[in-house]
Amino acid sequence: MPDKDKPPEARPEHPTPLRGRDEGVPAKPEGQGTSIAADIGALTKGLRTTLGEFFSPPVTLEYPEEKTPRSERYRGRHYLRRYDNGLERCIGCELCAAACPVGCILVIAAENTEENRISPGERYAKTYEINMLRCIFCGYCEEACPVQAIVLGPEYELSDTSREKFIYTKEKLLEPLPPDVQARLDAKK
Amino acid sequence: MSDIYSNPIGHWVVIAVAMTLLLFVVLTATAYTVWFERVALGRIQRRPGPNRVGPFGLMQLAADGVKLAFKESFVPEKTDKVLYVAAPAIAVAAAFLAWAVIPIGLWYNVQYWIADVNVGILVVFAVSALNVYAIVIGGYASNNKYSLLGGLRSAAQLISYEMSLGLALVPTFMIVGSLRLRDIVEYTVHWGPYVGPIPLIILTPVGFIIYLISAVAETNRAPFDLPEAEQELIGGFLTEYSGLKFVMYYLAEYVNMITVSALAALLFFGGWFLWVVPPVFAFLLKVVLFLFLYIWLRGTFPRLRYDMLMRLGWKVLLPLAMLNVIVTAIILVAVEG
Amino acid sequence: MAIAVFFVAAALAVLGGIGVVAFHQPIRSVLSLVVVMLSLSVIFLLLNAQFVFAVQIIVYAGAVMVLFLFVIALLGPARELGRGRLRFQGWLSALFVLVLLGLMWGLLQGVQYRQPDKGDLSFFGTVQSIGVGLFTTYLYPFELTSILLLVAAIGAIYLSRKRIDDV
Amino acid sequence: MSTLNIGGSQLDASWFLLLSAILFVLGAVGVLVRRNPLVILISIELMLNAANLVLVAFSRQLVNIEGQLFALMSMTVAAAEAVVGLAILVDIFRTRDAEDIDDLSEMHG
Repeated sequence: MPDKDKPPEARPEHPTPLRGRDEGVPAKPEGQGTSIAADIGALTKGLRTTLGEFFSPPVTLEYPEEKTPRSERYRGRHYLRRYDNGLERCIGCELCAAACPVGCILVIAAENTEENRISPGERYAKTYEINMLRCIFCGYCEEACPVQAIVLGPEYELSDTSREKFIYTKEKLLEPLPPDVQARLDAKK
Repeated sequence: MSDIYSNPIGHWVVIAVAMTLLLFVVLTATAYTVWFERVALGRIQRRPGPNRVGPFGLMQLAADGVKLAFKESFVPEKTDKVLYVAAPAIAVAAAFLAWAVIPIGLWYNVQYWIADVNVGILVVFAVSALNVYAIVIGGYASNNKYSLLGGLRSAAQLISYEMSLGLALVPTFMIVGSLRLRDIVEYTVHWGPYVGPIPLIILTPVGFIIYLISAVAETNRAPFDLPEAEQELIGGFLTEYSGLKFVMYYLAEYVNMITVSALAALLFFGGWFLWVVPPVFAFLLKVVLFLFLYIWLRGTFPRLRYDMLMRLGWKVLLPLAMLNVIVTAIILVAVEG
Repeated sequence: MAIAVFFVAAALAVLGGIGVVAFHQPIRSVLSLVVVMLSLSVIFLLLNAQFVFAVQIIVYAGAVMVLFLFVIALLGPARELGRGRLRFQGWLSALFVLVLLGLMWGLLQGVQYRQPDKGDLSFFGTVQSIGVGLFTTYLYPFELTSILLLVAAIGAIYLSRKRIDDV
Repeated sequence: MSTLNIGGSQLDASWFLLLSAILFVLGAVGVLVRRNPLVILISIELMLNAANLVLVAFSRQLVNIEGQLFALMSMTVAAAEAVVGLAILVDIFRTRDAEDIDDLSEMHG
């Protein structure tokens, strides 16, 4: 049955109907309805509450100096990992680029040769770039990677001064991992 | 010390020095009132408040002032240029003029600085009445609907609350028998063995409460800050103002706050008398307590709706103030015969 | 000192008076009148009329003129059109001004001042003296003015009420 | 001529009267020349102010409080006049499309 044939009453109501004046306000309890004493009591209760808050310690963190601890699984900036012998893990399979929902990863693979061995596999990533302005930090690249070459680290303060600096190149991504992430990954092995 | 004032040349020297000094004192006090408000409001919301510039953020206002002073001083298109520039100046002038008659209890014999006129409190009212102009003209000259609405709202608010404010103080004048602020502070009672000044709040508690509410409304502070209600009027009459012109309005608001607190301390809490505390510190302490009350109220209560504001002013405070005058008069006649 | 204050205030008052007549926007006229009132209040202070000084600012400048401002803001910035249906009025008024000024000058030349009553200048013009005057000798006119104000308030409310039929 | 001793300096009473005369005449000119009813009301207020000045000046000259009392009364009258006058104005502007008082003349002759 087409929608227009429905009588207008049958349509679902607006989920939160707009409120008129004093509508939806909880009714005052009986007995202490409109007495001035109750109103003054309410006012002083408010003042007492705020005064109590005044003398309790602040709950805020002073951000640049103090930071909240990141979860173990926090997804911040990316790192490319190496094997213990110094070879790059990335084998240039481009699965990360394929998994990326926003297409921010660019991988150009090249063949490994005997003289120039960069990764243990057949190929390696000649170019590996991530556009951090596009990245949504979903972590699919990490899941897609067959050799656990790419991981997302805990850093989230990624601001910079020009758009070009947000194209993270391979050199930048190959920076050593923060020790705690390294330890976590080692423990998983 | 008192003969300084009677000597004609010394009189003018004292006045000239006092004016300059008072200007700086009030300016500094204003700056630290803003700091105090931000910190206290922060503490009420369980955050530290400004603490970056200088120790405890005490230099925050200097930083803010420099920032605002170096902003481009522009006048928007299609405004009434002359009035647009004049309005903030009126605000500041009106705010500072009141301090000409406020005795600040400097030391034991020097209780007033600039003027000790016998209609002191009326002068304060007269000058604060000029505040309306700053707001209405600022709103009108901005040529902006929100500014105009903010200006008109505030004009209505100020006029309605000025009446209650004035009437709330009448019982004090009737008891003391003088409008000179110094006489009111030095009002002496002979109660049995006790002879000396008392805080007049004991004699006029109702007047004090009416004064308190009206004063908050009169200075456009929360919960009566309808003229600038950000959520509905995008800043009211301040919408089109920026840079130094904005600073002037801001300054005027805080100077008015201090003025009203100082008046409350003088009229109801015995001004500079506080046990053995030196006068100027006693006075300062009382003013700071009132400023804290202001901030406390701002941190606690939500803004009133416009019709509530008008109802409170005209139907509750004004009749109450009149009743207070009549009852005080009856009691005075009964006591004094 | 007092003479300097008087002449500064008088000059401001006259300038303001000219402004009232000469400005084209009504809001400037209102503000010019406020300038006149403030200057006059200073002169009142010179004349030992402290209470009149305060009332002049609080009531006149602070309330009545704000009412004018209010109405101007409500009605919007109306500019006067220089239409000349009654152009001769300007010339007529110039003539009138000259005659009136001449008349007043003549009156001022021939003014004879009565000897003042005995009075204490330290008490004169204070709030107490005004109060004594208002509530003893002049109680009847005082009450009359209060009734006048009441009538005016009721009249104003009646005139500016919202009519149900023409909204 | 009579001089007033004000704050230690001598000031001729005629100065006050002259100032008042000038203000009064300016107000009268405003009433005659201007067409905006609002400005006419303002001019009337100016004339009332001028009259007040005379009252207060003579009150001081004669050291008699009556002048000041009368000035207060005239302020009350002025306030009442302004309130009613403005109410009438608002009413007129609301009901008719009038630019100035010339539009409000009902008689065409």
